[in-house]
Amino acid sequence: MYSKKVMDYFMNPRNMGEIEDASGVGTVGNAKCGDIMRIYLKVNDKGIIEDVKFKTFGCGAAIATSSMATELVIGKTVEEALTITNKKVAEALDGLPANKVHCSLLAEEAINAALWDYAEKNHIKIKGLKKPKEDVHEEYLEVEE
Amino acid sequence: MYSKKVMDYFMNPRNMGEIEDASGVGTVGNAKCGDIMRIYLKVNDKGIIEDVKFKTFGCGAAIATSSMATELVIGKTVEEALTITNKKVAEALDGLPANKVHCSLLAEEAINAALWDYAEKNHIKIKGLKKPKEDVHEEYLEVEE
Amino acid sequence: MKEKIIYFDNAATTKMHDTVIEEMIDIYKNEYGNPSSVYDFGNRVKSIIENARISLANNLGVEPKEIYFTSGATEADNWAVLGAARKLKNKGNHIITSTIEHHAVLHSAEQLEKEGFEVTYVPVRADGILNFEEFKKAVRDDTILISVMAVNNEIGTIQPIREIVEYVKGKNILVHTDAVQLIGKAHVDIKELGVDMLSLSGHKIHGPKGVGALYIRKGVQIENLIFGGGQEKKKRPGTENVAGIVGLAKALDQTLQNLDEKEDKILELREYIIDNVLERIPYVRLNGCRQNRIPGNANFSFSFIEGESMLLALDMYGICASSGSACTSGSLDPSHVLLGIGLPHEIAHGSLRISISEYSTKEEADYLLEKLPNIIEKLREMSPLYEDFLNKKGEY
Amino acid sequence: MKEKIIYFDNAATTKMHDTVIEEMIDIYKNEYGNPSSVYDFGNRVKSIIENARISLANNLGVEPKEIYFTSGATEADNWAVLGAARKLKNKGNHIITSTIEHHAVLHSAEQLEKEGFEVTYVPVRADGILNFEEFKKAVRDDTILISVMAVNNEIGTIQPIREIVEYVKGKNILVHTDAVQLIGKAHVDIKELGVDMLSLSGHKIHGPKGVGALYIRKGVQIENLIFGGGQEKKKRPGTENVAGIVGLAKALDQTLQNLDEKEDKILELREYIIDNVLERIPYVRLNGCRQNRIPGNANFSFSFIEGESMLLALDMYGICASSGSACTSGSLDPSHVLLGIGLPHEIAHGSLRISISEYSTKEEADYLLEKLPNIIEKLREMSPLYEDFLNKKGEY
Ligand SMILES: Cc1ncc(COP(=O)(O)O)c(C=O)c1O
Ligand SMILES: Cc1ncc(COP(=O)(O)O)c(C=O)c1O
Repeated sequence: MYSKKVMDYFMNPRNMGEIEDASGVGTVGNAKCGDIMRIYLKVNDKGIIEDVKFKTFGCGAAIATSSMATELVIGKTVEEALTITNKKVAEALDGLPANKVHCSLLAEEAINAALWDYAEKNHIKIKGLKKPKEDVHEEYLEVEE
Repeated sequence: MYSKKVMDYFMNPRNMGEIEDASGVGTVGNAKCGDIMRIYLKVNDKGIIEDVKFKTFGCGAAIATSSMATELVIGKTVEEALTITNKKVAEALDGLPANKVHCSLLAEEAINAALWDYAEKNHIKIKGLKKPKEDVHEEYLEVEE
Repeated sequence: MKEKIIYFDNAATTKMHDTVIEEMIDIYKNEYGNPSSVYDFGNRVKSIIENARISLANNLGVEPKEIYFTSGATEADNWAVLGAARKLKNKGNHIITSTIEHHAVLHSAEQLEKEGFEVTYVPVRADGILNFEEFKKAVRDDTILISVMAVNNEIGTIQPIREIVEYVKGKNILVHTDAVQLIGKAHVDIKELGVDMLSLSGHKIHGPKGVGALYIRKGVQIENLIFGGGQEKKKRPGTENVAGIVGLAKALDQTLQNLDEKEDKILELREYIIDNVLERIPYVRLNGCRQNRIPGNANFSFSFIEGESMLLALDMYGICASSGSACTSGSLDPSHVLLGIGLPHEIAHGSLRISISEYSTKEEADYLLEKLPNIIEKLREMSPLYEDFLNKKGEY
Repeated sequence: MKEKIIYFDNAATTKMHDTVIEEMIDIYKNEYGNPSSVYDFGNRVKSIIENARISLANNLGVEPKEIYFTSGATEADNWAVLGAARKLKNKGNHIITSTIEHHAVLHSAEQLEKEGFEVTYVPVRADGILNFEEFKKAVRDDTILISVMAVNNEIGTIQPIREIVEYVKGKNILVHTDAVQLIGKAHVDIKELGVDMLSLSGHKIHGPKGVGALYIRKGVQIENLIFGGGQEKKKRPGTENVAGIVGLAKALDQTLQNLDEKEDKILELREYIIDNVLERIPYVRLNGCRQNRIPGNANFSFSFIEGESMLLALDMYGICASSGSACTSGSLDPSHVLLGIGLPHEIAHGSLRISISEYSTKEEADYLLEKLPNIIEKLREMSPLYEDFLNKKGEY
């Protein structure tokens, strides 16, 4: 069902944990859908994401995609981080089963939500950053097959 | 499907053939239903059935029951012959499959029809003898399972 | 029990290929996991099913996702006919089929009549091929579905499916074909055939009984016949008959190996039997067009005798054959197919179907040809119809 | 692939008995004749089917002619529910079922709603047993059919079928039960149970997938789901899955051998697992009544974690288990059964079903109990819900 890479990131998740004095924290998803992701960001003075951690309640794909998402944004500028789409996350994991694509979307939204929190806290505007949806999950339920 | 006895009477039918100067001949059934039986009787002066022959177009059970019916009436009086019911024919063959019981009914009717022909030709009345139905077969089609 | 079995009833069901049995045993012994589970031991069973689907699809020229596994062709026929009509009932009310379909289609059509649909049963010509003029007349504006079999199971005649598809092109009518008797006997490219739905069965192609498939062209929506879990993309729920599915796919694959060679041999044997029967036995006719029929089928009517007695007598020599369709053998009704080609009842009753497979041999054919004439003669001697005929009272 | 498979998913499907496979191989190799044919080689296959029917019937306390073979329990459930309702639609319009039925029944009921029937879904209590007071309230004058499962497949709870039958006695309402999870786990005498219809499946009792049966009490008339030839007294047409039927009958027979002993062992193992899990792992609950459940079932909810990730982690050690029902594993929806007993979504998502069979061992249980606590701990460390809980932000 899952690629080897997904299983690797599920069994040995990178960047799992919390950041005490995070610059931004975002939590997306809900228990009803069975996936909740939380992303902690540490952004330095130059606007570079120095550290990222995640916590996830969810299936194997949810855990693997959130872990992979953290790897993809670490060391990037805030603006660069916004270009990490769900597609890139899925590709980096050698693909996801059709019914698990929503997990990568959730990962994208979690990064976005953490960045939003960072922007709010610092009263800055980041180009291309959208306000997190209340429930990012529901809307994708329909598109799967 | 068939008892050994049915198979024996099918493969080695007793009394198959015609009687040239028959006292009575009866033909029942029709091609639509797939069974036609013809019985030839030779009745002597004392009203005893001296000889019986049959010809049958039909399934294995039709052939076996008509053959058995001839055996059961041979040597009997005309009145005795009328007591040979389909049940007795079936029993003498160690039973018939449910969907073949109609064959034994046909054999009973064939004997009856031959006796009727005999009675008509000799202008006698035989107690218990009924006029052959035009099509004895159809009515039994419903009762099977 | 007979010492040897001479099996000439391959249109009813077939001997399984050894390779098919072997693959199924492996599944039964080692791959019992649930295909819908999360763990590997079940997941790999899912892959086994999907590989079977790919193999089947490749062998039929379609996409794997267009193949749905069923419990046999009866279910596939029912699903196609009932499912399509029920789905389209707001679009139209009229269905077309033929008078010589298998009961799986005919009785489904009758059920639809009870549900308020109108059905036209198009007749066939005396040679057992659909009367295409009548078919064309039957097509109406409110026709939603056409179901005509690819090859008839009793007389082996090949029906003009491609012509049907061609004729209704652009008319927005679904075309289904029961291809149970075609698949495995010719290289079928379903896309080329052009139908929207096609049924097939495992046990007719040296595979297991109790498994079949329905091809549903991508984009065609029909109602479920069976409701439940998520299997077969929710369209045919129920835990999958994994071994059966594997057996079905393998059976088709193996049957198609060297198919042309095999069918040449089968045709030769068939022609040999037909030639000899027609030559050696009087008052016999071949039912169905001799040319436009599937190689393995020969169907005769012997005047003055009834079919079951013929089969029983053949069985005494270990020869397995059939009269009319398999399902009606031993029953009272003469074959609706033989009546459909215009035979009178007494002739329809005296039919014999010899159906040949790749496992049939010349020796078996010779054995049949040795026994059959005597059997026919003996039964005719017993027949009042023959007596009447000889006495010029009956007709031939 | 793992070196060893620890199979704890017996409620989903089971390892086949060797004897069952052997009997099926014999059929595949030697008994390929068509059961509906005239000749001996087919006739004896008919007898094989009838002997299987007799064996199954004897083991269930009913008459052979009350047993109809199907392609599985999904079809049997559909046939019972759809067939009975469609047959009785002139008598009444109301159907009763429960909220925790298998999808084969639930989705059939929903189909009936589309066809104009009214369905009451009776809830269960928190312990997973039918709320009998609600059930009684649901029964109406126009109720024609009740379908309640004998044992739930996810939480193993035993439903009060005999009480249902008792309650509606004389009311002219048909009672069907999906007994897939009961048959083979207890000595069931259907006559004593008193239902009008009962479904069962082969692959849940160490038999083959793709075969099941529906018991229909003598005299009860339901509509066909599938139309076609004359098989199964015309009620379930299609060439019979002979090997499957033989396998089903043999599987039940063998499973019932020494059943009490086997079930004692299974129960002991189950209790051992439950005791240890509840003792060794915090924030866990057992779903469903502990007493009134089938011996082989244990179903836990572990707070703060999600089921699939648990199953994947177990699979790394070769342990096969399930979360929710088999069909919904890996899907987004949490089990309707666990929601039905009142669990909140996040708890329902964290469920683990361990289902035990006669082939399960103490060593396997110990292996599970060795691995499970660490897996749960590791997943909780990853869980934002657990973090919130520790920080007193979330609830438990
Ligand atoms: C033309 C045709 N259609 C359908 C069927 C039914 O197939 P199955 O036995 O797989 O249900 C058969 C054979 O019985 C057949 O010959
Ligand atoms: C309670 C219950 N009913 C019905 C079914 C469906 O059975 P089958 O897989 O034979 O269609 C199952 C198993 O999947 C079940 O557990």
